[in-house]
Amino acid sequence: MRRIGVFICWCGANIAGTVDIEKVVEESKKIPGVAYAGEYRYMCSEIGQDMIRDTIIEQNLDRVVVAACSPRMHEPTFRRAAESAGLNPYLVQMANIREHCSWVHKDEEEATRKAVALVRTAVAKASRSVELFSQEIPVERRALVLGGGIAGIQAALDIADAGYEVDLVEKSPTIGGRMAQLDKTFPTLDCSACILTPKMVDASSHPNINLFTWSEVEQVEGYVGNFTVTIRKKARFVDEEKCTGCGDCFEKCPSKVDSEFDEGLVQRKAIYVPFPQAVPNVPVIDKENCRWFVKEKCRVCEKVCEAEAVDLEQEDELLEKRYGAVVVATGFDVLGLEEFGEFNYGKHPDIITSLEFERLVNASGPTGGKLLRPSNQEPPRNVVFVQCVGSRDKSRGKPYCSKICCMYTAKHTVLLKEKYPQSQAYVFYIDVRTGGKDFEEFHRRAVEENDAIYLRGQVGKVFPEGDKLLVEGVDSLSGKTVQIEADMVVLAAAMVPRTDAPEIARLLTLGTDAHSFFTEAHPKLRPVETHSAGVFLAGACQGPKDIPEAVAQASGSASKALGILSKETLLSDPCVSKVDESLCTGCLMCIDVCPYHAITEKTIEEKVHGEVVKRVVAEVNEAVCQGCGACSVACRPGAMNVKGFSNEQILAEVDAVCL
Amino acid sequence: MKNLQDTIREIAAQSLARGEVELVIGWEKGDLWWQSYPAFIEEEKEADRLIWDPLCVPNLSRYLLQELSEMDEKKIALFVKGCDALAFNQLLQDNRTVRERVVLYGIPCDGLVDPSKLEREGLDRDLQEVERDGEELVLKAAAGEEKRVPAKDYLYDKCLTCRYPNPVAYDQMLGETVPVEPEERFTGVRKLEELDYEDRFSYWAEQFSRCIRCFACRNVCPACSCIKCVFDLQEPRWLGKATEPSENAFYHIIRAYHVAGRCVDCGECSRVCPVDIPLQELNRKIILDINELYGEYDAGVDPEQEAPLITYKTDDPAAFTES
Amino acid sequence: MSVAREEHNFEPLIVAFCCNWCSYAGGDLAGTSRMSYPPNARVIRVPCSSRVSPNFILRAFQRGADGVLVAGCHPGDCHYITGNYHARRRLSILRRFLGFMGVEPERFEVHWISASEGGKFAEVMTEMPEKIRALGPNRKLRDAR
Amino acid sequence: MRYSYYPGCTLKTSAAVLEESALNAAKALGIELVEQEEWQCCGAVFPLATDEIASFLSSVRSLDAARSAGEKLVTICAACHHVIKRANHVIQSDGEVRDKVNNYLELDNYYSGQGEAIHYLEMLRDDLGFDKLAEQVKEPLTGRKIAAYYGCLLLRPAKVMQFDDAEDPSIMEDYLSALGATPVEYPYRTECCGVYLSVNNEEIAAGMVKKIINSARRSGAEAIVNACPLCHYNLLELQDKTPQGEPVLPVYYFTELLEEALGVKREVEEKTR
Amino acid sequence: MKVTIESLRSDILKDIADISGENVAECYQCGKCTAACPVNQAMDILPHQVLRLLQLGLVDEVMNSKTIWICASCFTCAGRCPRDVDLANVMEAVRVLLLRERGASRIKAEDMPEILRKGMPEQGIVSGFRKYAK
Repeated sequence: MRRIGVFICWCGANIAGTVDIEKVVEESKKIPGVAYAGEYRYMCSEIGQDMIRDTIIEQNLDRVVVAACSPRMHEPTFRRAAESAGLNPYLVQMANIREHCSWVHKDEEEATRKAVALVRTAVAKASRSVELFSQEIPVERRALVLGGGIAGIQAALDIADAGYEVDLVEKSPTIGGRMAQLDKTFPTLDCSACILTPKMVDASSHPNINLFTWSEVEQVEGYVGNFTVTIRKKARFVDEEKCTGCGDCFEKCPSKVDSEFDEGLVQRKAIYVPFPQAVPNVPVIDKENCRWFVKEKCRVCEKVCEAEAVDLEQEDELLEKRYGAVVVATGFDVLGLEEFGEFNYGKHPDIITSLEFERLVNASGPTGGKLLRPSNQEPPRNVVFVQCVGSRDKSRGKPYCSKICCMYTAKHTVLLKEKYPQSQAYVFYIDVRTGGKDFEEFHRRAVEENDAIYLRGQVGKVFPEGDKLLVEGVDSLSGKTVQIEADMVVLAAAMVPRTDAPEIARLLTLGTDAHSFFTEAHPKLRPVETHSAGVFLAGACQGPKDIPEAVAQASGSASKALGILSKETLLSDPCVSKVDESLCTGCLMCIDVCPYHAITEKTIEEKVHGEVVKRVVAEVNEAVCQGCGACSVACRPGAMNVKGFSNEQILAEVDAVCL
Repeated sequence: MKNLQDTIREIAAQSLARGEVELVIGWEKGDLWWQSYPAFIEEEKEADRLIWDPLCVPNLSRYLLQELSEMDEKKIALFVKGCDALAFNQLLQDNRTVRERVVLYGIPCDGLVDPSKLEREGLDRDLQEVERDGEELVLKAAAGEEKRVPAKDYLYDKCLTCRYPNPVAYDQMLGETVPVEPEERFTGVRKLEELDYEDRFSYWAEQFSRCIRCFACRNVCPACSCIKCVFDLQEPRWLGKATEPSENAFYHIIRAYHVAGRCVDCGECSRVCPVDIPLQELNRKIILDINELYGEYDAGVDPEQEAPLITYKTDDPAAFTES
Repeated sequence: MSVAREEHNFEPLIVAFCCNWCSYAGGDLAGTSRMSYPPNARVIRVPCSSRVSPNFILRAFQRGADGVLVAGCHPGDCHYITGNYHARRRLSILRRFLGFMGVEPERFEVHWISASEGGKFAEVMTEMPEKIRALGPNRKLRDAR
Repeated sequence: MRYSYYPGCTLKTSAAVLEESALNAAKALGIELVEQEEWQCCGAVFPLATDEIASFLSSVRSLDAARSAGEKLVTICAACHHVIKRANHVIQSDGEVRDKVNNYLELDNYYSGQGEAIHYLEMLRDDLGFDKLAEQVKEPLTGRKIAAYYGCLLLRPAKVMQFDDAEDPSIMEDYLSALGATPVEYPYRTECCGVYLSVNNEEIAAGMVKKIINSARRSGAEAIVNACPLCHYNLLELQDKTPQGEPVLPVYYFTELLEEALGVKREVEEKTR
Repeated sequence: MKVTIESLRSDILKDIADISGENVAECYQCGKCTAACPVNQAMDILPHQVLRLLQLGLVDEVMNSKTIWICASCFTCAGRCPRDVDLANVMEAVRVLLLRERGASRIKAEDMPEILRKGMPEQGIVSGFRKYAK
């Protein structure tokens, strides 16, 4: 007979508020094999864990069931507690009586009944549990960082500084990302370029960092410690070794298109360097817009290049690289405003997004930092800023708060005042959110010292009236509707993930939320990890963030990646498949369904009726197997089983759950 | 017909004499008029035991399972009808036989006689031999009397729907290929699908209630080739031993599911069932659905083709919203 | 039988196999979001929908389940890359086959529920018992002993 | 092209010119609009209170009749279109209402929203095509600067009406372009004219109308077109008048210009407009 | 003004929620409805204030306002609300409750001759009666 201990957690009132703990204890004691049942207010606390450890020893328990929160939350905690009592951690099972019970059911009697059933099921599983042991797997001690914005740069530098090689892959022609587009940073008003550019240079000159700009990840295989990644290095059509960065090519190039870097406020050439401080400072030819590639006429760039660096015959290169860990830092985009016709964005040049404003005030921007109205190149006098355009809008936009708009808008009012002391800023806001160091002080400075007028309310309509823009809004604090004749209207459009985020998620098997932001492994306690072991998140690809947060998360990701790279081997999760060779018929269908190529065939010899015969059976590489169990269902004779989710355990659970 | 039987004997004798194989598996006459047994011939002189007539129904491929492992590295000659050849290919796909160690002699088959159909009309009285002559059967009685009846009326149902009467795998084909004119094979399935859920359940409950768990269906099936059947395991105990209705249903559902995408539709399960459960309909239902959802697939035709339930397409349809 | 089994006050028992990465997490999210749904379903956590053997499903019916649910990641989003593609084929065939056996298809459902779809999880947990309540208790495939 | 046609009360009385011009133009375009045999007043306003089901009944009857005839249901009056389209949406999305309405109406076949309600303009845009329309224009309105007035009922709520981008529509401008006219865009083209406020709050409605009319005039419009009898009344009656008592900006139904451009204009007595 | 638990949970608030199908708690007072409203200048309380008063259970102030009779059901507010609150439905619910319970029709039969004299189209007369009378 087993000696199973059942530990039931109140989780304060979270469980005890809906589930009759006493009753669950009482019922648990009646389950065959249960030698002990007890409860405590917070099982995951130190006292709770000690209680588990001590009870295992005192009661001589051989299996443990903890009825508490989701195993996705605290299974590791309780496994450790059991281990400290000398019990194999895989002899612990959890019953999820919080997320799947007390939090979703209102009726105490029903919830209690279900809690008892869940405990009974966990006991059944525990009684079929066996000791499991991890294996050692070797680690490829190099890292991949996806995305060359400030988060990616920081992560790459941290990993490289620790002595490990990093490949930094960036989709666009240069690293730098969104931060390179910004003018000043809140709340200190540091010049963005002044603090970013040195980091870009560091990244490009670091002996441990290999830069792959104008490159994309095409395929990812493998698992933590052993990823194999295919990188497409797109043809740049300019030889990076030969190019001197003289700029003659883009001087002479006849094709013009909207500049991505300048948010379409000005045009660039088909052969271009996005901005003067780009790293690498080597131009790239944009095939879609180059006359040679579109019409097979031109080749002017080739002719003017004295270094003979232009190579129109260059082709994409596919590189296969191996890594132990991956940091994803793919950044954000700005929500398209097609749904918000009342603002007339796109219909009048003086109605712009905040990112465009950023370019307009930037010394390296299209007006050399002079901040002029795009319509007539005159300084603006009245500038209206509208917050929450598409943020906090579940109807036409995104339900979440984009987090940084309140602060950058305050910054914009200050910058406006600095440029034109006679000007006036008006900010329509719903709430001003200034949670951050020196944020509230900065916002007050905008209001008190820079005369920004904050109007609590939204804008109903923006439309051109003569050479002005008429803004109709409301100030709910005074209870009045407000009309402002503006020279410029700046819309704080919501922050959204990059459009290719779902594709990246697919490649790396990451989870995403409903808006395609990547999901962290735990919202509080594992904020940089993902559910894909060895893949970590940094920056706004995971959710709206400001620069210091993105950088902090990048360093967090780097340290998590280093945690893997610093080891020669990793311990594998023992919950993987295994073959019972005596049952294996050798049909090898398991090989066909295995997504990780973890199964191979081998020939064994065995005695049948006194004669030695050879036959083929399947063999699992436990380091490669991830434990999905697809093979176990393809296996008719039941030879393939999944440790920790074995046929015996699941059948026992089914039987118990139906009792 | 006699010609083919002579050829069979001749070939068997020759290959043993030349040492090409050490064992020939064919059919021999059983104790009763309708019986034919598998014959295992190791000596040239015994080749004359072999027969070929419309009663040679046993599927010989399955005997390879035991013979191959016992005669390590030795070669075996095997006579295969159309359905036997499909079975052979399925065993090959399941790694349960070795192509190089088997010499296949293909026998085009124009259908086998269902003794019960003769019995039903009293045609079995004093019957000793049955021969096929064109579209007719020649029934020979002990007294030397001969009676001729239209062959089609007395063939197994499964033979009437046979789509591969000519072996798809052979080293040498014996005899002329026969025309392929199968009747629609899913008629039975479709008829059952006309019933509502309650009637379907009652139908099958009644059928399964007769099951005595003799495992004949499993033992004859070329797709049921596991060394140890999952239902014979003690731990985990997937299925009880009692012939309880739910356990019977469980057994037959899972057996059908285990051969899903692998069943060659030879119909042997239905034939050998001592209580006449129409087991082939179960397998055919699955074949029909696989064809409909994931593309036409005939198990046993091409052992290189991936079986439908171990592969997928990213845009596969699902049947989760149907009611 | 912990759920009321009497005909007049029938509360269906549903066995739900949920993949650890998406659907189980979606269930967790329904919990953390304090959504509310009836307690008819009991979840058995499996690594992937491809781990769910037809044997488990039949066993559940045999032991008295009135309905069985399998929930996994959306096709294309499988944590194990391709598991749910296999599950989609296997379980589609099984679902039709159970129908052929006379088991109403409503009693065996498969849903794709991502970790972010707490709402969908709660919805499925609410709707499935309703459908099965209308069908009444399951006696088919059930071990009568 | 053949459609079931729902006229509505006003088109049979004070807005007869809207119906006559629309039918006349349709004929010229080879479009058959078959007036439904039994139609009842749509109720003029969509019942926003969720418990007022009776008001759906006439809409559902017409939708069901069109469905049975296998035809789309075309309306010309913006208000009727609004009510019928929204009623259909409620039937499609709310099972409880659907059952109640069906129980009450006892139709031959259960109606679950299979009918399709479209506005005359949608018929021209989506079924005929404005490019095809342009080909049939005999007397293009070249050089005429016309402002389109959308009002509320065709556009909003956008998720239900799905007529055009509710904040930045273009169907009427595209229509005017097809007729050869120069459409004039102005900020207030989607703003409300005051609707029934003119019944007993005329002053407020007048303020709204003046904003619209003056905005259109400032943008250079010589005339304004609309698709709704009540908008038409408000725009015409509540705008400023010249010293001679003439409206400062002429107001037309959109179909009047269509007749003209197709070269089938009839002589109309001024007072029926 | 006095906010009490009774007024926050009054039956009339429930009626408004039922008839309108809207949950006023979803409003976070951004004022978009007011900014969008074409008749806001004629209102005594602004559209967003209607929702605020209802959130605080101050139904009488809404019921006694001019605003609810000035709302033209143009749906501009509903289309732009970031919280998907359909204020036009809420306004209607308040009107309907008043018209049903107090029979306080805003248009009377004796007004008809004047309305007809103006040449008001049938659509206007019907909608006026539907909105202002029961």
